[in-house]
Amino acid sequence: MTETKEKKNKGNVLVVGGGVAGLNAALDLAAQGYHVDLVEKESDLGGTVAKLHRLYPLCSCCKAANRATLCKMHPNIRAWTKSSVARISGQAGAFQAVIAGPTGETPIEADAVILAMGVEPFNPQAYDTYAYAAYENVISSIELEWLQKPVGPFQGVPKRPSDGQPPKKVAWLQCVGSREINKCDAPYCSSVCCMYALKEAVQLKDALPEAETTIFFMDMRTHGKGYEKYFEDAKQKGVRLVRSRIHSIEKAAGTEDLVLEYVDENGAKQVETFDLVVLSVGLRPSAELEELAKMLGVTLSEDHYVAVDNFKPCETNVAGVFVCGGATGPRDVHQSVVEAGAAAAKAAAWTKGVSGNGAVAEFRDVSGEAPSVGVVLSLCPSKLPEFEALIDPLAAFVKTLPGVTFVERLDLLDSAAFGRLSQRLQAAGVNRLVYASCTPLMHQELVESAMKEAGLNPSLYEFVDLRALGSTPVEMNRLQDLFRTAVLKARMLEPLNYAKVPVKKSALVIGGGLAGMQAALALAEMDVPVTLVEKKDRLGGHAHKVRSAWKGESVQDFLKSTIDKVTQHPKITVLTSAEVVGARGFAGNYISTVRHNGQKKEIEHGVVVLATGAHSIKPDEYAYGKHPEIYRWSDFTKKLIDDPAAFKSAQCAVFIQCVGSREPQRPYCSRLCCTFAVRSAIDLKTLNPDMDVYVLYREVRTFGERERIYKEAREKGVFFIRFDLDSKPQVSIEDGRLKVVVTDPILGRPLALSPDFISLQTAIIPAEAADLAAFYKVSLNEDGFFAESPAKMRPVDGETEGVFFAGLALAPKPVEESLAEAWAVAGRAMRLLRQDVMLVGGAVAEVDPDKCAVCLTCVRTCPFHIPFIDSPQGHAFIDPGLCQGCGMCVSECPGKAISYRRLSDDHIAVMALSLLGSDVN
Amino acid sequence: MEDRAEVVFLEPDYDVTGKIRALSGISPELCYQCRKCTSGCPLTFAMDYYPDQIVRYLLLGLEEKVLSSATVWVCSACETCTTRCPNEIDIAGLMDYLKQQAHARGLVRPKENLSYAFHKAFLDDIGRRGRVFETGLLQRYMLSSGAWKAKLSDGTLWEEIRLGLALFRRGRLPLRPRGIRDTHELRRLFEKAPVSSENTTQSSAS
Amino acid sequence: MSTFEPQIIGYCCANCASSAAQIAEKMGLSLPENVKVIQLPCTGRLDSLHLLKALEAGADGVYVAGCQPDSCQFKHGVEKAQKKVKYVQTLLPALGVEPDRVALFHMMAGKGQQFVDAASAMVEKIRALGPSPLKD
Amino acid sequence: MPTVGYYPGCSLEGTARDYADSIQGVCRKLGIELVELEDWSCCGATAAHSLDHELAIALPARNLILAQQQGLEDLTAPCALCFNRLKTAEKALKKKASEDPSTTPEGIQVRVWDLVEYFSRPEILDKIERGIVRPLQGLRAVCYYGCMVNRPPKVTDARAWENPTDMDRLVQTLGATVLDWPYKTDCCGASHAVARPDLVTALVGKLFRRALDQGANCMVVSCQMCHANLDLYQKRIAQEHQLPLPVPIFYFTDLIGLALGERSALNWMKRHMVDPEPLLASAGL
Repeated sequence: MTETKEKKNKGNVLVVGGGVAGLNAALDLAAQGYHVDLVEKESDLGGTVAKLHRLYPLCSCCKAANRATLCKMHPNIRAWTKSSVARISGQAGAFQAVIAGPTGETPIEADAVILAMGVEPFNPQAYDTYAYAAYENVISSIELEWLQKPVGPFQGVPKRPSDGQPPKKVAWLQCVGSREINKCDAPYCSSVCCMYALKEAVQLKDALPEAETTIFFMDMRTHGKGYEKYFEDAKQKGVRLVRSRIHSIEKAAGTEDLVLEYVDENGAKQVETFDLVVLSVGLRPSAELEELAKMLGVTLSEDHYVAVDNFKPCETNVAGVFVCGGATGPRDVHQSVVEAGAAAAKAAAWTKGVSGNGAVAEFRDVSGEAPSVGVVLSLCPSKLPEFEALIDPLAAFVKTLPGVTFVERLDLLDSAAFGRLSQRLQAAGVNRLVYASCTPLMHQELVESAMKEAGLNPSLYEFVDLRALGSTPVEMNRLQDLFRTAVLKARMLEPLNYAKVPVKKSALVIGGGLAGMQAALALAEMDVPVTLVEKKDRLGGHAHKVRSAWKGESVQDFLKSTIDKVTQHPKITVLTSAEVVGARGFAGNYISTVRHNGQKKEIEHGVVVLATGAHSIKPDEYAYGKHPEIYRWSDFTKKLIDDPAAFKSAQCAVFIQCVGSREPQRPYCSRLCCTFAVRSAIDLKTLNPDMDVYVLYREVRTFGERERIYKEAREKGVFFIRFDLDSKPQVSIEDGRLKVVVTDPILGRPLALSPDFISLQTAIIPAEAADLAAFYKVSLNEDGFFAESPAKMRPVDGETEGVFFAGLALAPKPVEESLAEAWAVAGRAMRLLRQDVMLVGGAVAEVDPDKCAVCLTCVRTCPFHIPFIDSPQGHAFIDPGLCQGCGMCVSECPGKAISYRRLSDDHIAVMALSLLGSDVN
Repeated sequence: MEDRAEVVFLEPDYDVTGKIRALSGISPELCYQCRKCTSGCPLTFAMDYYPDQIVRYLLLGLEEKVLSSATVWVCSACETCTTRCPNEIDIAGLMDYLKQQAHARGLVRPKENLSYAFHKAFLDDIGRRGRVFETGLLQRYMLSSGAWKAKLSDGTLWEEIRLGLALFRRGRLPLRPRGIRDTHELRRLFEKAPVSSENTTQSSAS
Repeated sequence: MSTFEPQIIGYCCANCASSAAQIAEKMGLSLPENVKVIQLPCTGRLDSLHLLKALEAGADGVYVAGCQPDSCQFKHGVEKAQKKVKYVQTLLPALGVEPDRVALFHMMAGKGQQFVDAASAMVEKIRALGPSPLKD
Repeated sequence: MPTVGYYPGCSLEGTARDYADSIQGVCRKLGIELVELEDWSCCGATAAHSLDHELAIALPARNLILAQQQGLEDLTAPCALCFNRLKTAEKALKKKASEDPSTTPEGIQVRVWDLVEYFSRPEILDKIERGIVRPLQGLRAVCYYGCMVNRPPKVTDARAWENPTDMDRLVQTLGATVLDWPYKTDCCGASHAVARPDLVTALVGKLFRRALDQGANCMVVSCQMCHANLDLYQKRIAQEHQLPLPVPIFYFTDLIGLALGERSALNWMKRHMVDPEPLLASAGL
């Protein structure tokens, strides 16, 4: 439980753009006590994400809308909608801007500026062969999202525009407005379209199981965490994929159906009729960006996004001006949120404010009052309309329940709803709340803050879980049981105690690679003492094997300067050859045990950063180990780092991609290998233009602006040959010479290559981290990478508060993304570390000293070793700051001396009775 | 066509793409095999190699493989591929380049390739008097290609003669050619392109 | 067949089982109407008493939906619950109640189908057993 | 009376005499003076660009330079292929001039016009509209533009190369019903007509099928190669593709002449292989 309310501003930050990046940056800054002016040109916050049906893998409505609501409610955020920055001048620490909005122009001052203007969808009318404007049944992917939205025109079951019938055969055309210099001047990849097309196809099949879905694509770029698996699942679900770029859409004579002609992978010409064609439109920088960048003097890239140095993610060339999300290039939501955190952290580091939070508001004492229960129904828009029909009779029933004084429906699409709720609760004099929704956990924070705003102890609420219920009238009985029970339970609730616990304002960073070092530096720059623990005897980790970032910047130079900074920083204590062997505590109060130089010592810290990195596999294919000139990419790089001219005289080089990645046993994409191979190929060709360089790939995944280097490589004569999993290249050694045979799918014939050396782009696998995951109560995903908090777009947060991740330990990624994560971690951590005290307690176990027989059962039971015997008092004691509230000791205690007032045995017994239909009033 | 299962040892010759660029200004190496050219080509039904395959062979420096392909002569220069290529590769221009190369290197013969015979007769006709005289051109094409023999045997010759008569009756087959006055200039143009003029002489001799 | 519709209480953990419920909701799946859920912070909170109280209150069956044994956020919460379920199963015959009326399922956070399938399996089992002998 | 340079091209002296007649007739009627480029030579056509890269530019370039010398500002080229080659040469000369200003110091100022584009100039379109005496009711036409005046746009400067509309607008102005169809710029086989008629009939068959499906009773073209490919072999195509042909193929200038009441218009059209009379009669024209 954290509490942040700040009376005095630490600094003013202007955030331009109220999409998912802007919202997150604003919330991160506001939580640290900065004042934020958030400027959004649309009438509501949310940006592109709010227009989407779902985000991988879940419903999006609760994600953007939640944050928009929080922004509007937050006392530190001024949200300017329908507004834009008309003028801006000044410099870091003293920007003067004029915000133009519906009520005229307002001058504001800002210490720092964050550009988060996001992206706009490409207008497909530029492709006249796709007849977007001319044919009704050719729609853009953004339009399909709207058709698929449960709150959209057709309750989530798309219908085709021409006749209102559900589509039976739908085609997606990829790269509309991307990867093309002819029609649309977009030599870059938009990064998100492959994934959203898959998602849309899967969703369409969910809504219309009979519908056939086909995606026409060039390279399927599912390089994000978990995306490759989604891709495989989509295929299993019957989404058809055809590797062919469609040249034109033709209308079938006499109908509104659409004809596509293409050559299939076997070289056969196909003519197919579809009844709906979706153009997967690419991304364009926001129209506002160019103008604002000009006013600020911010340099843009060739693609008209903000130009960013790969080693300084989220920074612009202008001091005090930061950037995140779509303004830096095509980004998915995940990366946008990471960058939002990083930009917020950098802005915060720039405008260092005074640490500490103010007084925590007191809650109204309701002990003398008779229970007065408010019931709020909050229906996820994805609920079926049939369910909707049950609501009015249900509300009527709820009104008749004893103690209920207030029943209200909350419109989740109205982002001001929670703000009004607290006023309504206060006005109604409610002292207990029942909140019903299909997102009870996601809304918990909002509900609790609304209650606090209304002066109510947040523990005085009970929820009704509307998930996985039916929608037929039969459901009414169960609904009545659920609501009667929840109201009954709410009436029984007593306010719980919250204690204020001081926060330990220091951090432990585990892993001394680039991500860990950068996180340590970022925290240290915000005056947080950091202990950096590295298993090996030197800092740097994986980065020692990386030669350059994708634009060619030297990683080794950067690594060296980073190591120097870390080792010289007065706030950072570096422990090499050291290992964390145990930990206890909770957010704000951790005690970890580190083994260093054969000795164990305890380190107290408020947060922990897990940046344990990754390795690449040793393959058992492609004749690896049988010839000195067959390298793993890391060994190849190492050799080049040591001797840049090492391969200069080679006549022929072969790069083999996806070695161990995207295979059944390791079903993820290692994300950085395509860029690595393309970058290396360019560098080899530059070194020796006569060298024949081949890249054997499965999909070229040079996402975003990296597509430019793919183009550059082709221009330089690098030859790309695609292969499938069932037709891998054959590597053999003949008379000491390497030989590679691969079938070119375009020519349909095998080609034999005689390389001087081969670089195998082997899969990235996470460092063993099961122990650390257990120490800090976070989990690993099935591939062994850390699993980020699943609930609410928190890409660098663990499931447990106070634990953060950065770098390869989360998933394979390039340097610049690791660095952005490190900064995001610092920003997220500062939310906690800026506070002097934290509210702890609430739903915790409490010992009744009179009943305690000192049997030690609780001491043995507790998974976190929290209870101990307070010798002078002679009974068990459970620290409310440490108790995680699992309730295990409560059930185990033979003397029933431990109680759990959030959910007591009496509560459970009464709930069971009530749920089974008994009237227990 | 040769056996495509045969393992070809690639010896890419980057000079080939360099030469293409020098002679035609076209950069095929930008191709990323989206196959839009082939999908949109109206004449693939009559091709032995698809346009994207032609590009691919050129990239590999295997120009020899496609110089004698049917595809380059089947291409009607409708420019659909060139217009739509996302990498702005002038694919139709590559077809021209290949035709020009086949012609320059003497790899095609009028008797074996009717399209070539026609183009050649046409160019000869321009060289003769600066303008094309269609009536004469058609006759010369028939003779130089030997197309009349085939047409005689399948009976289409009579059809064509009937068509010619019909056009004549409609005043569309004049009997006398017109030429330009400045034949000196014309000769200069044809001489500037030595390969072509040499060929022209040869063919008039044959 | 009789028209007997068993009444079932499910004690579900707020972590894995709740995440599974979230996925089930997104998949448009629904629990059988006669299953009602009481959410626990962790199945470690479960007491033998809670199982018995539910049967006493008129449930024909009671089940627990916890985490996978190795993925409990509280390490061994679900093991504790498992012990309690087993213990109650040993008590039930003495009361004339079939032990199968009490069960435990391990949930995976991402498996929405599994969440619903467990409930359905319980309904089928209890339907076969008939009404609880503790009723009336 | 506006004057405009005129580059007829070889075919218009021969097999496309009908097109030449109709252009001259219409221009006379509209008071446009066609100034034929003196001593023009062949543009080289497909043959030149197939066999000789240099000649393919040099031949049309000669004509542009002549036009420049003869003081012609605008040069119309009715043949789509001539137009395309002249534009190609224009682009090549411009490129050369920018790279090496000493080669053509004055540069090429002549503007090459495709005939449809020229007739679509507002002042001429306006003149046509005001001169209509016989609106072409009863004609249901698809306009077929072919490849060469549109592609590649970098050469032709076409604005709407995939879906051009100038001819549609013109024919509509004349009172005919213009049907939309997707094959406006699909290939007819062009110069394959002589050597590879098999290719032409395959391509043209597809065009006819779609035009008929769309409900057209005639097709309108602006290129004599398209006209030849569509008009000359209809019997064979009808057989090969099982299509209910013949369908009259008009030059757009035929229709302008007809609508303006030009008496000689029927004579031009008599030179087509497919006689348009029955259609015109049934439409009361």
